[in-house]
Amino acid sequence: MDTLERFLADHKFLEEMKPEFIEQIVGCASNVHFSSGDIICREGRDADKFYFIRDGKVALDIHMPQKGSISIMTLDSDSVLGWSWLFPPYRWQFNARAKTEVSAIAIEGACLRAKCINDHEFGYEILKRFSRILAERLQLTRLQLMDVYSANG
Amino acid sequence: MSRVRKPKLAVWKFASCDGCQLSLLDCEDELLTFAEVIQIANFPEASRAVIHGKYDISLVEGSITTSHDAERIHKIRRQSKILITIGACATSGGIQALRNFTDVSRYIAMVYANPEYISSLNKSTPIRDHVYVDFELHGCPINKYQLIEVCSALLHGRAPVTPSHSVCMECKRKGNVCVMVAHGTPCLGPVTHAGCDALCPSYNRGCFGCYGPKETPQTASLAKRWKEIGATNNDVVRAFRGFYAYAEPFRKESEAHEDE
Amino acid sequence: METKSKKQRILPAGEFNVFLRVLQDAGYETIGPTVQDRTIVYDTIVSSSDLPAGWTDEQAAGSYEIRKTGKSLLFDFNVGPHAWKKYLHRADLLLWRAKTNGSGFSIQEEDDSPSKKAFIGVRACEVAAIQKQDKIFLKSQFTDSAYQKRRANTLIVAVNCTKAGGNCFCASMNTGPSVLSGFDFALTEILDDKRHFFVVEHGSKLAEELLNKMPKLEEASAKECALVREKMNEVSENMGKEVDTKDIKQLFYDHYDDHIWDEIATRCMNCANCTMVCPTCFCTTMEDVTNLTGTEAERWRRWDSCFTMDFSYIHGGSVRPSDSTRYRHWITHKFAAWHDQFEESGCVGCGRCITWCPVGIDVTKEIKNLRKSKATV
Amino acid sequence: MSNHNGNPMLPESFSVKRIKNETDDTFTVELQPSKKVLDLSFEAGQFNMLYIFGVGEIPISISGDPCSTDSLVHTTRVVGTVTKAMRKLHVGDLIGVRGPFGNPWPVEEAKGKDVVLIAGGIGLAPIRPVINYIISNRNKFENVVVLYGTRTPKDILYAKEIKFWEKKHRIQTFVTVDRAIGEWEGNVGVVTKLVARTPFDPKNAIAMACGPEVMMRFTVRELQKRGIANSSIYVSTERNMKCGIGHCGHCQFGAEFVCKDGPVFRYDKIAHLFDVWEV
Repeated sequence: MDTLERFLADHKFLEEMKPEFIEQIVGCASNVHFSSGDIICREGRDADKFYFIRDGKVALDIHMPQKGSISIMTLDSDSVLGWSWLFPPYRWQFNARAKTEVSAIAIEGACLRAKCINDHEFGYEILKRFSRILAERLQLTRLQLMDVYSANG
Repeated sequence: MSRVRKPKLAVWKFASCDGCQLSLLDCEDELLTFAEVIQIANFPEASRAVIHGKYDISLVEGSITTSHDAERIHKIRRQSKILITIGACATSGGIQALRNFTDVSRYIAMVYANPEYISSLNKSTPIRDHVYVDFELHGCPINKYQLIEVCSALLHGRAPVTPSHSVCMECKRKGNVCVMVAHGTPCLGPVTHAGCDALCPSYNRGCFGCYGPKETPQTASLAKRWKEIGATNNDVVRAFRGFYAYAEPFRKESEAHEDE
Repeated sequence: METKSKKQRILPAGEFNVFLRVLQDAGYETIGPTVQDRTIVYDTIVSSSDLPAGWTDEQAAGSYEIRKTGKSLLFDFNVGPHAWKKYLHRADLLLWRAKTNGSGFSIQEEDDSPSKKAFIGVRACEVAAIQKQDKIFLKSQFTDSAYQKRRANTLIVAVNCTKAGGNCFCASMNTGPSVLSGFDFALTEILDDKRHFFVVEHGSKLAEELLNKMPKLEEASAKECALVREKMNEVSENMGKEVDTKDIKQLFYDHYDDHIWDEIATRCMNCANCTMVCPTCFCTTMEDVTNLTGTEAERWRRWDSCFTMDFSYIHGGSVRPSDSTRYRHWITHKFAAWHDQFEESGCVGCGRCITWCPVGIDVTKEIKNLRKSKATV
Repeated sequence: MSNHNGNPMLPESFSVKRIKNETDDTFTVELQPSKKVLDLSFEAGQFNMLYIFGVGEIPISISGDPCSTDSLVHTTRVVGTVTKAMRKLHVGDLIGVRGPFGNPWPVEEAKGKDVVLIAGGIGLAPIRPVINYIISNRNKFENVVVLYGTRTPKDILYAKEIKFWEKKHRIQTFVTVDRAIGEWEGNVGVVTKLVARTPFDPKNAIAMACGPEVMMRFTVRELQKRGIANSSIYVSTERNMKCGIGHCGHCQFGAEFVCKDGPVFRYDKIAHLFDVWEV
């Protein structure tokens, strides 16, 4: 428990979060490890967890009929993987695959949701931080959509 | 250059007066050189000899006015690597597109003794409405130097110099005095595509808009000014309803004044 | 006009031909105002009878007319549709030709030896415009050799405006009505009950030498010099237009996002007339052409305009596709950016852009509107 | 180049020494003066006007090594008629060159500092001379990082060379692609994403960015978030350059002539223009 708490407190996502909140998260957390090539989650499956990546690289990809697997984003150390646990129907939207050795902390979705409902101040803090990540990802996706390097400008 | 197979060129005619084809024949000094670098494979106005097969360049004159022609243009497109439309008819429907503003059967009844033998479409439309066009050369008729420029540019893989800015720019580079400002002569120059070397203003006439709308034409502002210097609604309608009557910006402007 | 130590002399109007002859004998083609197509335009003149004696012009936004005055004044009008740039910064210029000999090619610079030209009747605003183009083509990092050759062969005979035109605002732009520098000769035409003469000032060594070839001209009296000053003050007071130039650069920089540009775009036809007639507009494009056989190529330089779509084309499209931003670019360049580029305004207040705009868009009015509009940053 | 002593509008004759495809639509052409002995020195970030006989002339940045100038190196993409014709050239063919023109990257000023080089797409070509310069003077610079974003793994320029930057010259290089299909093991996502985790000291760093205007706008924002001063950020801009010498007016960007005041600008000098619509 002690090391989990320290890992969490060190993670960028939880920067400057009140210790009592971190303690709440620790209650839903467990250490996980993936080898390069491991599937962390699959599109369409239950999104019962999300991950704080401590170390390593994870690729998000989606399967397209003619083209095979298309990687749309990679996540590195200090990022957060997954927000499908936050919204019904709690299903993964993409595949996530470890590109390297990955160590992460897995958080049980149902567990954290329950805590958010019980303690709205905590819930707000979690949502606020996730919203920021969502906004950043949306922004990055928009840029990707612009296809700025294409020959047509 | 001489060792390479000469590109095959075909000239095709649809509803038109042949004036644009004549512009090509009019290239007297250049015609021999033209024949040196290009194999003229099909050019009814010049020769009856026809070489069949795939054409590297097709020049298409005239608009589509019959269902037969609407079919024929597809055949031509299939036989052509590059298809260039030349002139007001091919690029906008031409003067015969005046029928588009009214009921064509009225015209037919007026002109022909036995209108039942005439099979014609309701509208005269540009080639672009029917098939993919690689390049459009404007003008009524086209300017022969521009035609040579387009062919020369194609042959040598460069972009043709046929700017789409106003006639005013050619007019002022030539040193002409603005006929609209200095003489109060209504002129379409400010909204018309360059290419004629400002022919009419060079002879103190207002521009007739023979090269169609320029890029981003501001026709409403010009029409307003015309009226301030004495033009009537009818004048404005007639001016915009000329050789490029059916080109979108001109069509809209003429219609706006028809209603007034 | 400020009185300098240089002597001012009197040239009787009847002897204007003698003056022209001296210039012609010195090898100059004399070019000046002539009446053509109901306008006063610059062309070759042989004698003073080619000048628009007894003609004046009336200018308003989008309109220009000339009429007879019944007086014998030779320069009783303001600027016409042509700027002197047509002689110095040519509308169409062949830069070079190239020939191919199979695999390689050789480039031959166009042999360009312009003749000596004397510009007769250059107004204060026009002298200022020439000086502005000098700054671009001769005094920036690179020199334009075609311009340089023409400019070096040019003699400027300036004429002070003794009447202010309907679209004139040189007084606002600090470029006139008096010609203060950049001339070889500066003349002021005076016609009173008894006499018709020019007060002549010389502004260069060359001019002094040429004057010495004239029959001796009498010195202008203090009274005559005062008369000139009086005339010029009167012209200054009667400017047809006015521009408040206070903090004008910032005015434009603060209004990039103003709705005013959209409104102007409903009137502006982006026809480019204003840029063609402007005596300071200097933009050009390059055209590469070949003959049909592809053995010869040429590069032409032609006047271009920021009102065209091609002007700002980078792959993918025009940087300024909206009519509003193209107008904004032009006027902002002229009145604001020019200060950053050349430490002065790009406008000389000649009013040509107002007169020769087919729909009469008036920069001075638009600047007033801009001042009234709230800055939207 | 000696070109400047004569008429800057007159192209010098060069011949193609080597031509090499980089990716599906990019290539590098190496040129040598065909007759005279010319001084080929240039500064990183400058460009030349390249003329193909009978086709036309376009500006292309110099992508060679400023410390070894026995030839002119240009990498470009096939986007128009001139580049199309250029790609068809053979060794020995002639090409007209005017230049070099323009304001260079601040390589001298970057000495003793961390250097962050951010390139998007073909924008790596004008950045490469900086990298070459740094390689030749590696100990004069602190931590050097290259962030490079491109469309797909197939579009990576100088792919072989990039590996050496890191291995041999201590230039950390992060490549990211917008879209990855297949075997790509690297980053996926826009290049701006990499800025947040790039190792540099914002107080003692210089950033240089080159790529599409949108990419640079967002890059600058990310750099600002890291606390680097606007006066330490440099960007290379693109406009329609026709004459190269500030006379034709086409390349104006606000009051700047991109051909002579740019293409490289210190960001604080043009920051106000970056947010103006269609400037």
